[in-house]
Amino acid sequence: MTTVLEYNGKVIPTDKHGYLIDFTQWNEEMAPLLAKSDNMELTEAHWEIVRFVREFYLTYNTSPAIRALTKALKTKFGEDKASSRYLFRLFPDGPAKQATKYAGLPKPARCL
Amino acid sequence: MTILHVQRTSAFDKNDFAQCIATIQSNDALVLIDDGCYNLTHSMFNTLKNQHPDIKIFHIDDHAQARAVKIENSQSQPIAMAQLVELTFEYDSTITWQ
Amino acid sequence: MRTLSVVITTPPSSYLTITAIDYITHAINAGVDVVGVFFYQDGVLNASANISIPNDEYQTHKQWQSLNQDHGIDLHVCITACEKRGLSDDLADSSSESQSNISQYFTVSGLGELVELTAKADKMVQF
Amino acid sequence: MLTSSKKIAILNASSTINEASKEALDAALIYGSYEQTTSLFFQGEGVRQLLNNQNVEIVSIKDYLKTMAALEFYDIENIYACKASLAERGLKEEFHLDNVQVLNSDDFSKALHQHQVILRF
Repeated sequence: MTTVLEYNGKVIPTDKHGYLIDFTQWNEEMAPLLAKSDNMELTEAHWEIVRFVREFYLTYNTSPAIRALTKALKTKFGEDKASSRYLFRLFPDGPAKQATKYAGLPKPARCL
Repeated sequence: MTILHVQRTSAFDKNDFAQCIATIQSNDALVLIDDGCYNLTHSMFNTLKNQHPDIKIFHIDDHAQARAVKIENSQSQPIAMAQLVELTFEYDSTITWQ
Repeated sequence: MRTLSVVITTPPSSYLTITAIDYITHAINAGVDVVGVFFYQDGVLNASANISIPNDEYQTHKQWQSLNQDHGIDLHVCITACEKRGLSDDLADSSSESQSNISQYFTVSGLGELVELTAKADKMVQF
Repeated sequence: MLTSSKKIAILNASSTINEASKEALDAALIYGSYEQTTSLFFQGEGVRQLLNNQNVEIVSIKDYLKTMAALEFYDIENIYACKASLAERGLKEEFHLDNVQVLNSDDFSKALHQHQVILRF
């Protein structure tokens, strides 16, 4: 796993786990690059969650814990996409951990 | 339900005791521990007694002695730490005011 | 059997922590099953592996060690609260020789453990 | 999932400009995310956490007050404020949340007495 993110010939600072230091530096083109460092390819299904998590963070200044994420998703996308099984299938290392990373957000607190 | 109020700060120093008194109900109990023992000589202690004449009040004897706080046993019942453990289980919940 | 869990938010340098240890010890002596102690806020500082207290003062850290070693009490620290205060079990990249500066007698946990301890014990008391 | 019927109360007594108030919120969120029945109580200086028009970012504090609006996703619906604490401080009931229940001391206390576990930060 690399912890260096290069974008447009510039190095975007990341922490040792590969998360952006400054979430305001993120744009949508960086998401596939961040995913690539985990050997992940983003499908439209991934994108839905990544965008949703980013939006949640911008609104509430926190990334949603998995149960809050599923509850919030239910309102927007309905029951099918609001199960933790669905989310873990998309993000096997943990939806909270992975989706926040590709969305350019800080690493969620380890204890949450 | 009943609450055991564990008061750990002095009203001469902090505001916690005032909130404790505002929250306490007649079936609850108050235990003064640590600097909470100083409240035995605070005017708010009388306020509490007036509001809830029959409320159970305890203090940890060692903690009061350590601070040279002298109390009439009619004001508050001296207990040891072992009894605080027992009290914890006699009430439904505990609030620690610190 | 009566069960109890305890939340500690005071640092090792505070005399209030002595009272907490005294209370836990009396609970054990009374046959109460202390299912765990959870350290939060400045309470996590109790988990530092580098505490040294002059010999003629109360040995807070040694008392925690004894509660863990001699009485099998689980001591859980919130890792997020730890890391904010310079305590970590992940010091691989730092200049520190050891991987961790958290005492071996403490268990690295998260707030989820607080929820578990709340659910598991008859009573939860905060110090 | 944990099976516990205990009701949890987080009693907030710290002002906004105090890290204890953020850590109290973190604790509430975690209880909520484990689907424990959780209520928030604001008393004493704690009532300041509810006031609108605060901007803690001016003094470089992360605006965790915004996070309180997400409490509904954690099924935390009961948010109580002590009326006497507000009055004592000359504060109006103008909050950044719209579901705050302002209670007089006796009702505030009675609501608190419904909970088996009370943590105060």
